[in-house]
Amino acid sequence: MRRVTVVLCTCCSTLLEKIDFDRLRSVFSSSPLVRRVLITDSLCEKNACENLGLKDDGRIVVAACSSRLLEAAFGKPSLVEFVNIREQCAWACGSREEATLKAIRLVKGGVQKALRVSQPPGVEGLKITREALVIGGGIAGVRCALDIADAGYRVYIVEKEPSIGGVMAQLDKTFPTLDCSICVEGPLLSEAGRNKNITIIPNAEVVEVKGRVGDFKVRVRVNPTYVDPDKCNGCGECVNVCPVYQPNKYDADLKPVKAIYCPFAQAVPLKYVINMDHCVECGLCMKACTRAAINLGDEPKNVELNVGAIVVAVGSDLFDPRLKPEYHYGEYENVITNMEFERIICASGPTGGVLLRRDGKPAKRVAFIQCVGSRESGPGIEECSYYCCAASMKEARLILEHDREARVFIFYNELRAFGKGWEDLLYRRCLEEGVVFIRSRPSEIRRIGNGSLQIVYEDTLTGRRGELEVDMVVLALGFKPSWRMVELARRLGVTVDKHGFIQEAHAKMKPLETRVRGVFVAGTCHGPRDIVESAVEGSGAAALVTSLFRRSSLRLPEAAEVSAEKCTGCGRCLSSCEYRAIVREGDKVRVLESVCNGCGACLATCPQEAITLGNWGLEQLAPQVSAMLED
Amino acid sequence: MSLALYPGCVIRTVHPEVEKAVKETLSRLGVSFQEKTEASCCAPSWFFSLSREAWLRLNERNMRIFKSTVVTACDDCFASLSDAFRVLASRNGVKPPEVKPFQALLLERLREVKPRLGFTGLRCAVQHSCRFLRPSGRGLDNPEDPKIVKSVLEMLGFLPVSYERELDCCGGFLSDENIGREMARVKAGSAEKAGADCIVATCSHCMLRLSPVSNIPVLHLAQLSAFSLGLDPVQAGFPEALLRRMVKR
Amino acid sequence: MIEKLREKGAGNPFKCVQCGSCTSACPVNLIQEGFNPRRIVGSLARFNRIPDQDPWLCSTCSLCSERCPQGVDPLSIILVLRAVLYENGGTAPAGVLKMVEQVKETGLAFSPTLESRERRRLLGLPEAGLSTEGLREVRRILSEAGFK
Amino acid sequence: MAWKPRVIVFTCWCSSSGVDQAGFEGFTYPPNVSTIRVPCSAIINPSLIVKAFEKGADAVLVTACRPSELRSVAPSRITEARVSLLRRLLKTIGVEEDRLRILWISSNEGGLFSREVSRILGEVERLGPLNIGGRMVEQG
Repeated sequence: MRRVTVVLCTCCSTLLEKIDFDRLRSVFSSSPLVRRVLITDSLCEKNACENLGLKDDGRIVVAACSSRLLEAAFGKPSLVEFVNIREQCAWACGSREEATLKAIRLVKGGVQKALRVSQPPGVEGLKITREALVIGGGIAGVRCALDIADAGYRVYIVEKEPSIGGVMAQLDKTFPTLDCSICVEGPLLSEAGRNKNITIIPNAEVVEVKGRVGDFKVRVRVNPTYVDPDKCNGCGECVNVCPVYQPNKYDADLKPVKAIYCPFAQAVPLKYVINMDHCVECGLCMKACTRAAINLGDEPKNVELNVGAIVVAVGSDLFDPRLKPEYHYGEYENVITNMEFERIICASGPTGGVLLRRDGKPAKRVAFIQCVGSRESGPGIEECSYYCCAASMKEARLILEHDREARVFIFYNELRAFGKGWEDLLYRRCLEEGVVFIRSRPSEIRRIGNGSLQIVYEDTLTGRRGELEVDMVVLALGFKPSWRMVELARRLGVTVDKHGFIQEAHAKMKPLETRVRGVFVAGTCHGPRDIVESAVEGSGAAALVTSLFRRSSLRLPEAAEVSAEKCTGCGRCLSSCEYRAIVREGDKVRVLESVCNGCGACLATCPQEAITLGNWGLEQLAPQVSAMLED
Repeated sequence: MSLALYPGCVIRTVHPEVEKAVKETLSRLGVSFQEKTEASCCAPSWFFSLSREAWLRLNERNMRIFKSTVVTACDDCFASLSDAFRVLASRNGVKPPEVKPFQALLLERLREVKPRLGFTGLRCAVQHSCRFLRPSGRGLDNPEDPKIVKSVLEMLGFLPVSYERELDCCGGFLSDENIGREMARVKAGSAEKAGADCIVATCSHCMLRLSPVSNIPVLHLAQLSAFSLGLDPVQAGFPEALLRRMVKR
Repeated sequence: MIEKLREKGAGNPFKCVQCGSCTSACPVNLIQEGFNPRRIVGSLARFNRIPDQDPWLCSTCSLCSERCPQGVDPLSIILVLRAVLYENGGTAPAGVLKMVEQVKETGLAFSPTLESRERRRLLGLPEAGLSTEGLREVRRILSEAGFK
Repeated sequence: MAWKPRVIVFTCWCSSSGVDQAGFEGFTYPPNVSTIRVPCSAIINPSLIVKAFEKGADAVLVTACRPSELRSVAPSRITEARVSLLRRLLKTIGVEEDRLRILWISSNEGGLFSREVSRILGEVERLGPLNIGGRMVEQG
């Protein structure tokens, strides 16, 4: 016959005059259900549990103050039932008699509940696979992987492009100090390539994620590159013989490369890949390859990874300027995006760093248009995209560095130079070098005669309308996550916000965690950021991962469980779960432990009562209620 | 199912030859229609903004008269009717009758019928009417690069010509005369500079505004479609100057 | 003040960030600097005051509403301003009032003239114009809507 | 001694700190109100509330935190829907609507809780004891 130990706390004897503890002791020590009754005066002391000898008592009812203080003291093993006889009883009742009667009633209820408490809440001692997966090889992902590897844990970087580096590798210079972007990121990339704890998986994407924090099973599909990375030593013989040219996404489709190519000189891994959409399979490269590394019949491979934590650092796409027809991007050739501008002004770019128009003539008068796709209620996003004002000012200074006589105009709406060094190194310097800032959002770009462009705008500071003739217009694009991000979020089980950025668990308290425990986020994939902020978040996520790995074992809070026999797969519980932690599996349903928040909303919706959650089922609560109502 | 025809009051009184051309074009393309003479003015927003209530009530009467799909020859009527019907439909939950501009119907029929038409070589500058293109929510044509009228002209055997001021406003509904005339003069001049033989409009107010200031004739799309479908040019209202140019081509 | 305009279907002036897109798109502003849709929306949103510009100068081509990134729809604000000014005793341009008179008289904004009737007859077109019963109905609607 | 209504209060994690705060600030409320703390208001099974009435409770209160306060998701909305549905059902077997109530108590609204409890107890006293125990058993 199960019995319960009742522990009463007088809260340093302050409750003695409010509650008749002797009467309590006599009522409960005579009850057959109670093993023994202990009265103590300070349960919240450091090791109250030990010196009361409660270690092996199993079921205990603790009648004392609000359980948050005691929970910490008792370490919350599940077989303890807390009853509040201080704030809700002693202090809330008028007379000692009333308080005593109420205390008896509450403890009776506690006893009934304690008798029926079963297995401990949550699962103790879960094993943790101390390996991490970083999705995305941009500055955030690489920074995060390096920090985790330095802490001594294995890291996989899954990157969808042939090389890691992300957007930062495409930039010419970075703001505010105008130091060369690839010179800053290159060493990081090669270090990541050399680090024995880091495994880079290029040309790959995450297809499926299962399991819980500490034990994720991730299926990764590696797209065929038709060149065996182990054999290829990057000699480049194949490129010389390849007859086919194709646009190179790295160079924003401006500088063609052969069908077999390496994205950029500092690529890591420095291996060649074949783009099968353009390859005519003539086989010349195979003959030229001294190490027989090329196999045109390559097939996509699936790689299974078992990791303990996942960091999403996939970055974000930029706004498609075609959604703003009035700027005629794609129709007028000298209207380009800021990414294309970075490639043109870059020494390794299509024009070797000389700012030329598409027709080869030098661009002497250049205009920047800000907030294209940001801060608007139209097709873009409603937020400010954080980086473009600084980027445009940096690019303006680059133009003037290359060509002193050039004239640069920046059409801004609210110029934002809030970062470290932005005001003096960018804005002041631009003003001194003669960049013209016009507060206006041009309504249209017109093409006149010889291919140069005319910007129709109203200078809102003077209220005068103007038409400015320029050689080239650069559109400062905001961020706009594409459908790929929403698809990845769905596979990971995390949610996205209204723009498509990944939703963090709490904007202020948990900025780098997501709804799913063990899945962290860093970089522009969860909001507009610049390079510095992305790197900071990369290190932040790495810190969270390493602190997770340092724990000896893992305790998950109570998660609901579905008993397979009772579940008929009706799916009523699916809609009741606000955290979307229940998923269909075959004709049954399954609860994702790492997502479930233990709120219990699904319990009541299940017609078969197939779902249980720790000790909050009907058979535990009903007797407690009826005990409290007996007279 | 026959369409309701509503040519619009300007066309009925100031440009009757356009009404004739519309009717000829529709019948030659096998479109059965009934003219609804009972329908009143479409109360366009530019002067009925004085009282929104009157605009809605007048068009409520028109909605009862039309009942089925309506085709209009003037884009101003098209915009006013379709906006009013949408507001009325949402108010009393009834499905609004569809309002089709003449050029959209013409494009559909030409694509179905595919008549074999001679190539006249007449260079036409299209006056895109703002009511048809904007707000882009109407989803009929791309406001920055309109194609419907141009493709109709090509099918009819004419040569659409693009010109610099193509998307500018014709100055249509302005109450201050000289601003309106100035805008129209700039537009017509730009069309003429691009070597167009005539200006093709699909809205009666554009025609009212452009004809007095333009050296080249201003015609409605229906007049051209009627002519290429075989109607005698004089009946379609072609001025002699244009006839001489066409003979020269 | 703004609520009254909003009820009559005007756009929300408070969403305006004063970026100047509408004014630079406005064809009338090209010719006359005085007419500035940005200032019209601005004076409403920031000073809650009816702008001192004449809303009848607008050619209602709705380029401003098309180009506005914040979806403020300045055209609807200008149209409602016209109605508000007319109701509070302001004058509407003569041409507009003439149109309204003709609609009251013949049910059509451009009433048939002798010359146009003749040309219609030549082209074999039926008589233009409403039946008397239709006309009476139109007049009733107009007077109920406040057009005396 | 005079009949006193017996009330069961289910409090969720956040609102229970509100209830504690009432005691902490010395607001007293009648003693025959017993509270049961649950992780979240959505865990309360409607059949548990029916059982409480069956076992002799004269009124049942559910305190939950306001939907906007809770993080991005709000199980409180589910509780609100369940309780309002249950109130209509219970009316059909003679349990007046006022006997089952939801109170939006955030963690610092102790005073609100005690005022509400006293007001509701006054109303329940006016309604008199609820003896549906027998009737419920008959209907099975």
